[in-house]
Amino acid sequence: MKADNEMKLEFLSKSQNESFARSVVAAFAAQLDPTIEELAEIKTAVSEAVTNAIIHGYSREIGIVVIVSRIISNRVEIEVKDFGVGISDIELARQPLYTSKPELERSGMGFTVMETFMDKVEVESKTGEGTTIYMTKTIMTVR
Amino acid sequence: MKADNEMKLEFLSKSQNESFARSVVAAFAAQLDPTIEELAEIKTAVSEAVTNAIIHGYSREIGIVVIVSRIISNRVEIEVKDFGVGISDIELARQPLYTSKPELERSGMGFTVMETFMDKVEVESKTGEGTTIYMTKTIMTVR
Amino acid sequence: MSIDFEYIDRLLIVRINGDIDHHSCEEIRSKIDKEIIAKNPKSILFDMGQVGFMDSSGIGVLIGRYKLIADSGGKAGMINVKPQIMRLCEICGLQKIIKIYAGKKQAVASIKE
Amino acid sequence: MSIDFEYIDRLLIVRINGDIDHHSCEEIRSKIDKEIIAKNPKSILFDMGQVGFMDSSGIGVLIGRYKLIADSGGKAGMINVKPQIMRLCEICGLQKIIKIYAGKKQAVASIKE
Ligand SMILES: Nc1ncnc2c1ncn2[C@@H]1O[C@H](COP(=O)(O)OP(=O)(O)O)[C@@H](O)[C@H]1O
Ligand SMILES: Nc1ncnc2c1ncn2[C@@H]1O[C@H](COP(=O)(O)OP(=O)(O)O)[C@@H](O)[C@H]1O
Repeated sequence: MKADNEMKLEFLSKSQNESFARSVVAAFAAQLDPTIEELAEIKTAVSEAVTNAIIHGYSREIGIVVIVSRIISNRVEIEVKDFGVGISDIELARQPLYTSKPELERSGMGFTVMETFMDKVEVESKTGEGTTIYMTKTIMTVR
Repeated sequence: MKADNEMKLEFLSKSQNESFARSVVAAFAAQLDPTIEELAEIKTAVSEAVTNAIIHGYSREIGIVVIVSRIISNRVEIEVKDFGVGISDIELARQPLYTSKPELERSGMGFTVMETFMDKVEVESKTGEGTTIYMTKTIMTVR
Repeated sequence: MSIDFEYIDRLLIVRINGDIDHHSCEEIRSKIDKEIIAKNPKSILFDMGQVGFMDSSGIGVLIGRYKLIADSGGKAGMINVKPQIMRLCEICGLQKIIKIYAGKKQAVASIKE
Repeated sequence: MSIDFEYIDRLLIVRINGDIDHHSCEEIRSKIDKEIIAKNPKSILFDMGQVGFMDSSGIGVLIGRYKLIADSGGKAGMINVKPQIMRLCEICGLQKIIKIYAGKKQAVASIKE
């Protein structure tokens, strides 16, 4: 299905870009006229995925994070991609409270938050090649 | 010189993306802690370049507009690129009040605004291949 | 973006709410022109108090409306112009064509005289 | 992002101003921990009234501070939690650990009892 609108954002995996990335997606999704709540949910989900790319995907090195977003009628699609270490056991990674970095005080709730705030979350990953998180959310325009 | 931070944004040449594009660049430049005035100047210059890509570069067809932005110490660099018709006479195009589309009520002041609000504006263009506007602005952090 | 119209005799006051860029221009232009054609005002005053952003596309629209009004002998003015938009107007020489007034009272008095 | 500290006897009230994400976490953590080490409060109350955004990185930081305080028998609470952040806390089960109070008075009374 052809997108009504589409954008792609690439940025360095620096933590200062987390707030930048979520505000870019929010600005793009704003054309669907979401409620403040829906917009906050999208921002939070994007923040989780981007943070994961930065701290898990790339750890200490600086890589490139790519976000692709599409608007298709009243649905927003968001892909967050890194070319980092990848996830060896996706099922385990998606478990609530599971984190591979408890020493960083990670809560292990990132995937759970994404799943709760978005309608659909798919994870594609290959060890040594990187990870793509694919999320969609339909905006309920009837207020 | 290596950039302290860098981002690349690609989007469709639809007019609704004009405000999106300028807010993305403003959000990125915000890390230099510019004044409200400096930020407004950057937004306006980006809006001019993006509008030109949309209405002059691509006219009626939909193409891709690319913005690359870099932060190098307290300077922001912004490139706005299209793959549209190109500019045959750059010197003429940059003249205040010159517009090739007076029927659209264009003021012909876009380049003049970019030049006034940014420290440097360079234009690279080839007929039939597209146009790149390259702009820089140093943020005066001493308030 | 939305537009409110108000009249003081045959002076049309146009309050634009929202950004003025190429995207919003077409709607702004067509709404104001419809109003001008329907009500045939003598002069026009743009209230810019609710305009947070404007670029040179906006300059084009304002000059276009000015021309419509000036063609039949009317005047045009602007009020409540924010500093950032003031600078854009200066750069584009707009205040030579559409005078910027300090307030509504002064603007109305000067345009109607 | 900035943090203010206030004391009611040995209850430390931490007001965080700004977004809580992975980027701001390290600074938030180190500032609060320095304060805890220096002043040795018994309990801790987070005032979230100036927090416009928080993600699960923030959950990690809050739980981490809670643990520090709970280890020496203290309690933790939160006030002025915005609806959006409330939902995040629910999803993550944070209110089971750090109680959310309706206001400062109730929080102080309950934590100090
Ligand atoms: N982009 C990624 N690259 C590599 N590993 C990832 C990525 N995203 C998530 N993971 C793995 O999945 C785990 C769970 O992620 P998440 O639920 O967000 O919790 P947290 O980030 O708090 O650890 C992470 O600890 C990590 O091992
Ligand atoms: N990206 C572009 N692609 C093709 N032509 C362009 C582009 N940008 C500017 N131009 C040409 O330069 C002229 C002057 O541009 P500008 O000063 O912004 O004024 P305006 O947009 O009001 O016409 C335009 O009318 C157009 O002919």
